[in-house]
Amino acid sequence: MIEKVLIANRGEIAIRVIRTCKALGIKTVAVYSDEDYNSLHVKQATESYNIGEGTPAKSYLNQEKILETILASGADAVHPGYGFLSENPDFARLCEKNKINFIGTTSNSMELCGDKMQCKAVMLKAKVPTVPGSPDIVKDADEALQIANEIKYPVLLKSVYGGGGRGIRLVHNDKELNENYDSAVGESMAAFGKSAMLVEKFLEKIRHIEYQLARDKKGNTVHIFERECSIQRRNQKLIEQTPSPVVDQETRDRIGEIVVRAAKAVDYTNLGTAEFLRTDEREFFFIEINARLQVEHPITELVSGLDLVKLQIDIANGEPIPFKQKDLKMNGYAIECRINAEDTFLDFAPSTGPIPDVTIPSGPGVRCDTYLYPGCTVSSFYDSLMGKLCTWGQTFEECRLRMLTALNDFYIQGVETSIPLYKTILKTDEYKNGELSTDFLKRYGILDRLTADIKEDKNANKEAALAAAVIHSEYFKSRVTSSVEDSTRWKSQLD
Amino acid sequence: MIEKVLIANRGEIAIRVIRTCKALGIKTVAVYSDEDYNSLHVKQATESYNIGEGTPAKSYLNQEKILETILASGADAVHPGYGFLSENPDFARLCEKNKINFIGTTSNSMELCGDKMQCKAVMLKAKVPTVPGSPDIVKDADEALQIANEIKYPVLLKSVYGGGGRGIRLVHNDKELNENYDSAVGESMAAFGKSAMLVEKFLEKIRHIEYQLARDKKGNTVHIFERECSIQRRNQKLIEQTPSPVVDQETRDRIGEIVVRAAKAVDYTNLGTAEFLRTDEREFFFIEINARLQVEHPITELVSGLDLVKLQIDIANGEPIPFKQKDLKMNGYAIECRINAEDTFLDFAPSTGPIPDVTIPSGPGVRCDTYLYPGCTVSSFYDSLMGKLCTWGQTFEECRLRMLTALNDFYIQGVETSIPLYKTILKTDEYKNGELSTDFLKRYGILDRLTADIKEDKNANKEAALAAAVIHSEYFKSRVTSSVEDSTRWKSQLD
Amino acid sequence: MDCKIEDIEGTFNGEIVENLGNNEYVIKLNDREQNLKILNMDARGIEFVLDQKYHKVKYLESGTSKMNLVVDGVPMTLNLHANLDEIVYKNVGGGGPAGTELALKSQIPGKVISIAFQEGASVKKGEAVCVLESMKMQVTVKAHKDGNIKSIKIKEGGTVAKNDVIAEIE
Amino acid sequence: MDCKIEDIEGTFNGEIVENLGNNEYVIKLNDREQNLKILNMDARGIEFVLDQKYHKVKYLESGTSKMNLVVDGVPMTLNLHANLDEIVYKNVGGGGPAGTELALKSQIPGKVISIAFQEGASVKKGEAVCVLESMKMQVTVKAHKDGNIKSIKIKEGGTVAKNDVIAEIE
Repeated sequence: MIEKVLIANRGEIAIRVIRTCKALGIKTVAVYSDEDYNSLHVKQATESYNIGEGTPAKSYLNQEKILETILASGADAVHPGYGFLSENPDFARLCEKNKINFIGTTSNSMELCGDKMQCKAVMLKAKVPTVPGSPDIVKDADEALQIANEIKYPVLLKSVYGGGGRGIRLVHNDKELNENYDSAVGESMAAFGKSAMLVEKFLEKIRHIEYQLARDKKGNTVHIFERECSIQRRNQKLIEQTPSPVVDQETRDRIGEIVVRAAKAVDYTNLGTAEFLRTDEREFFFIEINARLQVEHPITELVSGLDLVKLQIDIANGEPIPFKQKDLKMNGYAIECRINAEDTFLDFAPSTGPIPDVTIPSGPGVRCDTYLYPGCTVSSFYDSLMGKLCTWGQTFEECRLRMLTALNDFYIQGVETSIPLYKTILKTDEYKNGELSTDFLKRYGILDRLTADIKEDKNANKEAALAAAVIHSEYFKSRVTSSVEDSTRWKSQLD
Repeated sequence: MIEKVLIANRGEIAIRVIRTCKALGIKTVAVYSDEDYNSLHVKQATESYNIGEGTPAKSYLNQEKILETILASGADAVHPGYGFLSENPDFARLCEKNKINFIGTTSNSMELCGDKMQCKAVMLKAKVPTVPGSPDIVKDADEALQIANEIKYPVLLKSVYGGGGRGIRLVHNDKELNENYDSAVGESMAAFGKSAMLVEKFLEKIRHIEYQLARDKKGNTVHIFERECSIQRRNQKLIEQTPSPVVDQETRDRIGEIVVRAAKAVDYTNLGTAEFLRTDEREFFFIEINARLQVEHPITELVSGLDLVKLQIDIANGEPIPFKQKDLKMNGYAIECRINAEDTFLDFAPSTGPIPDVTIPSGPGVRCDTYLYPGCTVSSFYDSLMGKLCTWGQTFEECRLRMLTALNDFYIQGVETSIPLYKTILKTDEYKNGELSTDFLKRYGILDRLTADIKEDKNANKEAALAAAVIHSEYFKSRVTSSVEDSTRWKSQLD
Repeated sequence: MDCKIEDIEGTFNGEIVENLGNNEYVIKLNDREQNLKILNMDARGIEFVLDQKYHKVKYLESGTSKMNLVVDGVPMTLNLHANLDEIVYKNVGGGGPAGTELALKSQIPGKVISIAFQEGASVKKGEAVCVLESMKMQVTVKAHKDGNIKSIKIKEGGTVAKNDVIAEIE
Repeated sequence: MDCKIEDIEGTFNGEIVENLGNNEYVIKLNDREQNLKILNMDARGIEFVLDQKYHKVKYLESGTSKMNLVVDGVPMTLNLHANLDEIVYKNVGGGGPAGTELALKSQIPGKVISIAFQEGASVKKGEAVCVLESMKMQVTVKAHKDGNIKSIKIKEGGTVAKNDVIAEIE
């Protein structure tokens, strides 16, 4: 039985894991970089160890240092959170070797999930539908042409080693394919020193829908419903919700069975997420299994009533999942907004620095997981996720309205945030009607609407701004005339 | 349809009502006394009006002033919260006369609920079981004796006008009754100038169990399960939970039907609470209907998924209750701890003053309704309830453990609070096993256990305290020697 | 530094052994050396990690002989002595002023509702001296010892702050 | 006080008409008199009720000609002028420095990954001048106008703060 968990992570997810451990009476060990000594997870854990410099490679990604800390603290288990080492099979293997209970899947299944080509092959064998395309790399343009005609244009020509748009081409017919094949190969050779081409169906107007899955060490497998995560920027999720507006019970059960099959196919253990693309033609294509706890797990907790971190710990302890698929009932609706420190108008560029003041929303149906507190700092060493604001409602509309109210109540001083963007999105008819797609922001011109909303906010506040300015200037004047000392202090405070 | 609500209250309940109104797009009007100008409800409402001095009689109880503010602000409805004017039939009548939608029951049914004698008579007629005793005042000792023998000793002799223990006697047999009858009458005459005696069965080891009820203007009536509120001090509830450990589904349905009958008997409208005493012999006796939203309504929200303030507004708008009894399902367990500003060891004496710092707990399954923020003040003009900490869990144990964690996370600087007491209570086997009664604190020697727990806490923290003292003294010394100016500032900050 | 901690038996000794720089110290507590890292500190409080464990301590009042702290939410009183010649041991919970003290103090702030005695009257320990009102509740202040009321420091209808002297009993 | 508010057309005028005491004022905003009650105020911000509506305003920066405020969570900039002889009207969203300005500034803090030009090179508006890294993301800083790079103020591997000058383009 797990008695002491080292959390190999930081930020809101470290705090999230500590909370459940505390409630279960399990001791916790926090690790922190030099950049994080004043972070909330350091303060909430039973014990806290400094593990090195701010750069992730020298602390949160330093496997040897973390192993050393696990052994020094006497922790018998490690929770990797998400990001950092959470999906690194080498680290999972290191834990296995040292008889440390890694709260997640096995290193072998993690490796398989991480190798997209091999995983796709396994899924095809298990009759899990994947994005149509070549089952393996194609040897030349002719084979690519043949497959393209089988799966129908438009298709993507993709180098296995590609990334950042290089070695990838969108083609609509035989002529374009022939014209582009060699240049894609050449680009991949130039950029990565090697090339191996795939052909894949190009999907338009797609939704990102994923399933929470759980599998215990005895092989009992369940899915805990879907989450729709279509609202994204640069392939990063911004807003998630459950249930998905396009998943009815029949679909939920049908895709759910596929999810269970997929989990078995890779011999998955513990909690994971099966990600799908869903086309406008209602087809679901498996893309990958995320072999870890997901950022957006709280919305599944809100509609299922489960504590997913507790479930992770139970499974890691070798216990069977304490319920059957048929026992799970979806209750109400949940939305999550990822509160990022970023400037929407600077192409979502990160915004960092000290946070002198913050007001965290609360109230019926509101849950906020965050590392923010007045006086904390948003560090430029780590990702921009400051917190996750989740609301629950008996109806979708109640849930949406609670989110809007909570977003209005959320005040963060010191950095730009994605909060204004979310307010605009949640007020659109498209969002209300569930017309979601991964290109939602561009498709519906959301940034222009945000610009208009901000202007409207400013207009609404102009008298208050003016009044504040008048009072400020009067106060300043009175200080200057009343006392030299006072005015000096006042001025120094203003600097 | 209600478009603008004046909340004739303060503190956490005003904030609670504002939250639901905001989510529904209803404008809110806050009222505040001179003592409350810096309170959170003033800041969160659409508009805020000062209504007079700190003394409740000159502000929150000032019906004319509140009516005037309703009219000045253009509010079309008033929410009375709990306490203050919430159960004052004169105020409800004043609103009715002025065509203001009073969010609560009618003045007539409120009057009936408030008159215990009349209400008991109505309930007897409706076959609602009440505490055994004389149906009306008894004319002399002989009649009292006859009734006492019918309902069996021990019985209470009670003056209708009694209060504060005066005019009330516990008697165990005919002899004691005869000896005490005249002195009880005399005491009532002396204290209240009049006397009218009742006989009532004296109940030992009782639980306080109440039912949330709702009735719309068309007469549709439901109950929304029970709440057990047995843990009390001086007849004031401290900890509530739902479901009650002694209410199974059969009992829930059976008493629920009685509750529906009771609501109809007094022609109740909107939300209310039927309170019962439950004996060790599993009998339930109706005692009264609280004609308002109850302090502890959030735990019912947590297990029912309903927003009870929204339901109040819907009913006030003349809409039918949007569900049937059979649609209501209890989901999980909820506990509420009332966070009071009081000193447990000074006989629960109030503790007031500025709150320089506060940390409000959060996390999965945690809800905290409070008016606290760093820099606020707990005023001696109003009651000691600073906030309500509620947790939800899929099992009772999960709920209890989450509450313990949240209580540990709740930090309030500046006043004494009931938090340490609750930590002790929640850790007892008696609480875990659901062995509750209204004399829980005395019956299980809770204050002695609290004393022991505090000593243990101090022991656990002695090294940290010593370290803090050493650092403080060293820091102070270094300041003194390093710079006169610095040390002066340091000292002045310490003052 | 030597001290006693109220409600805890025994004497405690602590000193800084070494300043490691970067806000880290080696500190000796009752002969055991531990590492201490200060995260934050100002006149009102300190946050530090002592042997890998985080603590948040508020300094409420401090003098040369006494220090009131809140350690991780637990109020604690330290009695500081260069030479401990007196055992300070007090029970948890109210307690009130010691029997030899002259002044009867109010442990809560409130409004004075009634005063039961006049100056010069004799009073027994535990008798109600006055009634205060705070938060809609009435609280009785009882005499802390037998004696004669030398002076009454409050007036009906007036207000008292916490620790204000209500009367002197000798 | 006369002022312009960025992104809002029109000129605004405000003055205190009367101090009613008890932190209450009559204030005239564009010829309309309103009641204002200050709840809290310090150098960093103010909380007040203006015609029954609560507002929380933070003062971020203020000078004789410009004031940056956050009004109920909305960042706003006021341009103060005794005589408004210039229309200040700017679109929301980035915008960056005006075309006539010499200095190209960084709008985020970060580490300098690469610099695309050397001093003396000619550059076109919109061309990438350097790449910064912050929060695991790379951000390109683009030239704000056509011109020649007079000087480069950053070094590869170094860090820049928000509003630091990256290069001067003339």
